[in-house]
Amino acid sequence: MTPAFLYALVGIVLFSIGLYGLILYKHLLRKILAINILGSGVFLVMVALADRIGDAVPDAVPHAMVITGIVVAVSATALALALMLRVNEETGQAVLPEDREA
Amino acid sequence: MILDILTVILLLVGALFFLAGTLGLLRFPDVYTRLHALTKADNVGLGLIVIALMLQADSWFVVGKLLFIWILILLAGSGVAHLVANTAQKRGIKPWKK
Amino acid sequence: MEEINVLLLFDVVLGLTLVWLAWQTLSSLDLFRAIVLFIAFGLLMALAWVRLDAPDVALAEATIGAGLTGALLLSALAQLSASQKNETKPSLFIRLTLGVLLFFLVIALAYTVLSLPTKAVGLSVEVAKNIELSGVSNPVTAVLLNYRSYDTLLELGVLLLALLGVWSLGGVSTNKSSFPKSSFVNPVLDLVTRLLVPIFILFSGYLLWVGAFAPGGAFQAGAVLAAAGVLVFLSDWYLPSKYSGFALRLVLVIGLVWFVSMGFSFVLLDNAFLEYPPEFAGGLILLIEAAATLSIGISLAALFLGREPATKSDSNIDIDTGVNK
Amino acid sequence: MLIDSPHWIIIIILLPILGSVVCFLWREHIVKLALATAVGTVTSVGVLSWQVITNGVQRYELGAWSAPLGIELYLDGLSLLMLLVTAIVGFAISIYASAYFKDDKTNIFWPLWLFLWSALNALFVSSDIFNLFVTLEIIGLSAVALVALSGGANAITAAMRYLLVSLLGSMLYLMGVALLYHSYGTVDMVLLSLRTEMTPTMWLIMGLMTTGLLLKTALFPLHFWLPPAHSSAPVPVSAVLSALVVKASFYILWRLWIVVFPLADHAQANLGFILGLLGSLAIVWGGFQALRQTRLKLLIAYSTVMQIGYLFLAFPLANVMGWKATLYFILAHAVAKTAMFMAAGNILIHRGHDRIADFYSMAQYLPLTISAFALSGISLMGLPPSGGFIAKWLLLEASIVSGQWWWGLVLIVGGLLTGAYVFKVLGYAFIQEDSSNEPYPIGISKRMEWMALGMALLAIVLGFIAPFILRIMDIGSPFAEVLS
Repeated sequence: MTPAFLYALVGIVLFSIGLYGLILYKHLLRKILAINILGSGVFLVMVALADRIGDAVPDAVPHAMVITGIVVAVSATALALALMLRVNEETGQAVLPEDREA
Repeated sequence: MILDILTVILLLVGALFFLAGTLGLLRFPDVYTRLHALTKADNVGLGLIVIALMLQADSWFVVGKLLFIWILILLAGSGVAHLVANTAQKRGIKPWKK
Repeated sequence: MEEINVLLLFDVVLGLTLVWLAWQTLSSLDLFRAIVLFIAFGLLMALAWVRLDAPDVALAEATIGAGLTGALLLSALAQLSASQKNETKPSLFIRLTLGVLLFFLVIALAYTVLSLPTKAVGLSVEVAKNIELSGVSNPVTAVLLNYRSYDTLLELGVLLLALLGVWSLGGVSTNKSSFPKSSFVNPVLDLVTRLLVPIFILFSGYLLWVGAFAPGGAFQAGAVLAAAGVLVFLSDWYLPSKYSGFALRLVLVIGLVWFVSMGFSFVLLDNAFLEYPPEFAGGLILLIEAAATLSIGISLAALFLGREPATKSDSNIDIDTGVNK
Repeated sequence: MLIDSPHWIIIIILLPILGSVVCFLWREHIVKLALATAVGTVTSVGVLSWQVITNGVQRYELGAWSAPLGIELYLDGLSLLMLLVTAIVGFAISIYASAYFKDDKTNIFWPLWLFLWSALNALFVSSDIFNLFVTLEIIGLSAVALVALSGGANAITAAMRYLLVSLLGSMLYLMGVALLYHSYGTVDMVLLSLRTEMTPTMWLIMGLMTTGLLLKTALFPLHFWLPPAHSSAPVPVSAVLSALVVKASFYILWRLWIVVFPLADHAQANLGFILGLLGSLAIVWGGFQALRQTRLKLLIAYSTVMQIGYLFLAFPLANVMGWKATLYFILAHAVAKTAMFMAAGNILIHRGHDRIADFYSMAQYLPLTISAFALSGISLMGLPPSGGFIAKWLLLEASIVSGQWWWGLVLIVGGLLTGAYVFKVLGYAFIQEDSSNEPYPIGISKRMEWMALGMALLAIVLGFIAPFILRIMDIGSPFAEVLS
């Protein structure tokens, strides 16, 4: 197994861990962290597979796409955190209503 | 050849400092003593590793860059250590006594 | 051969650590601990990018993914009310079901990935073939600012939009200041800030310039600039209100507007939008990136600040904090 | 000369972006600047339509880099109709919003909305699946911020949920993009269509991208986030979300399905059947939920859940007429739903609430608004001579042609359910109550009433100009791939 495939597999596992966390954890901050981890998994798959032959020049297109993705992720995270603070302010808890404990 | 051996020795000693620092971070009883352990790793350990890498550098430019990195980390590390300790003190965390 | 094995061992350890950190980040009960672990995760991701021959991504990850996202997360946590209830775990049945489903997803994805041809199919040949025409020699910058610069243009929009969204949420907030404000600024922090901020700005300029032929570029440079901004905010320094209105907004959009106008300037000479004559491409890209860096840096710093700074025309300004009531 | 320029396709994207920036900068004149931008954008789309109708399909290589290295724009009849409906609905919403938003919210609404408009235009002409991801993110973030604009716990939590769902959907889609790129070495749709083949990998890619996009499109049972978000947003935003935003992710799914996914006949039939079934369930479930609602805006939001179902009925048929029916559904629903939300907005402002049971004498107070509601209801029900009727007629014909008449039954059930909830609202609105001359001091701008009525009339007019619209659909024969 080459490093490229190894990292792609790590990316897949991160993707799944993120998905698990996003669905199961209730606190919005954890959900936001989960989305970020899920995104990192996707980015890892994208870049790792570009490095499949170790000695050639790696393909720059996925690299550029992932940089775009990272900037999109930080923008979305900032908006999500601002929303989370407002949810906390309006409802007293940083969880969605369906996850709230009675 | 001599340079290579020197590099290896410096790297090993540097790594030892990091190991000790990490061990201290994990095992020491309170925040102040942990900070104490960490600074050893940051300052001395990193310093040794930077010197080791300088010996392998191709040009003086790279040597300068490495030195600069070390200084920056020293600056940031000591600043942050101070802030952590300062906050801990403000929150009333008492230093550990036997 | 042995060297490869040692490196592979390193890769395995790094991969496992990444997975472990991700799991710990999500499952740790203490949110502060979760965020710290997430930042560590981001820094190790940067290491993974280096191992995958993607130094540009590594820089972006370290500055934006770990650095700024971490700062945003910590600042948000500080504003959450202190008593957050612990996470109650859902029933074992639900966890198991989802676990099994995701296990199958992992298997399916792993099968997919492993069944891909070992030789990469991609555009590296095309990228290299046209690099002379692109005006830069760093292929990633060539993709970001020439071949696919349209994506980058829209991406500046994403950043601006996020800021608009954050401002719209923060503006109606209570008059709490984002940070504990005291008349006393820690002298060490003050000194460190004074020393580091000029270095950050210098380094940002370096990253911007070096991006043409080595890892670096507008986003990384912008993130470093933003880091300087974050430090400045932490040292209780506020933007004078005469600059926080129109002038600030102008700086925020200048990258986007400049990008569009540069892209359009050659349309009049019968070129396509965003098409640069090869002889000017290098210079144009640097010009575009310079404005973009400024906008990206200020936008990211403003995202950290979290609300629109008060302007002179606003009537209800808290004089002490300079923050909108 | 200027009118023949090949750059109009990029102007329809850049103009609203610049408009948004200008609105952000010069807040003192924001409404004038925004309306000027809206007029400019509609005019540009008009010029572009004229070009496409006379000269056919357009391509545009951004930066003069052709695919696979660069990003290409592609404009055929399908894209053009999406652009046109966005322009018409967008313009009406802009006019409506100029009267609706009064306070400091204007400063936030206009830059966000114009940016959203630009991203919608960009999405409908892009041929690059990674670029589509970026446009989807712009649409998602601006839509979330717009939902949160109304403030209050309901809107904020709805926006939060919407953001999480939207990000998850994007990430699933992006995983598909990554795998497609590394399998076939391009992200251009046209090139992909030549290279893709049916492998196990392809199945997984299809699964990931379809799930992600269905989540964003809110097809039953992934619709849970839609009713709270669409009902708690400010009225012009609700209209944008229901009329255009859910259609954007649907459009990508649809294009992928027609162009990129290499579906063999049996796979098409099986997968299509599942989507058709989910669509039918959406119609029945959404219809019943709409009928149960006591608040008008929630009723309309559930009606959107239902109407999204119609878009998926053509997937098991997979013939040209079915696809044309789908496109007609999109157009008719966009216009009618805009009218309906505008009507709801007028009622909300007039009464200060949207409890359906307290709508007595509404027909007296707001005759134009109630007419708008009734006319748009007719189109949603699919009664002749409305746009909705043409859509249903086409779909009925398509299902009979392909020997799957049972989808026709779903249309009838859907029509009856729609009729029930529309008449429920109208019934209350026509109750004459001796309300002791209870005054309703909050007047609404005539502009808002006329906009609602205008959109509702357009929904009806869509029933009369079917031949013209069907001719536009054929430009570049976007659905021809399915035939082979």
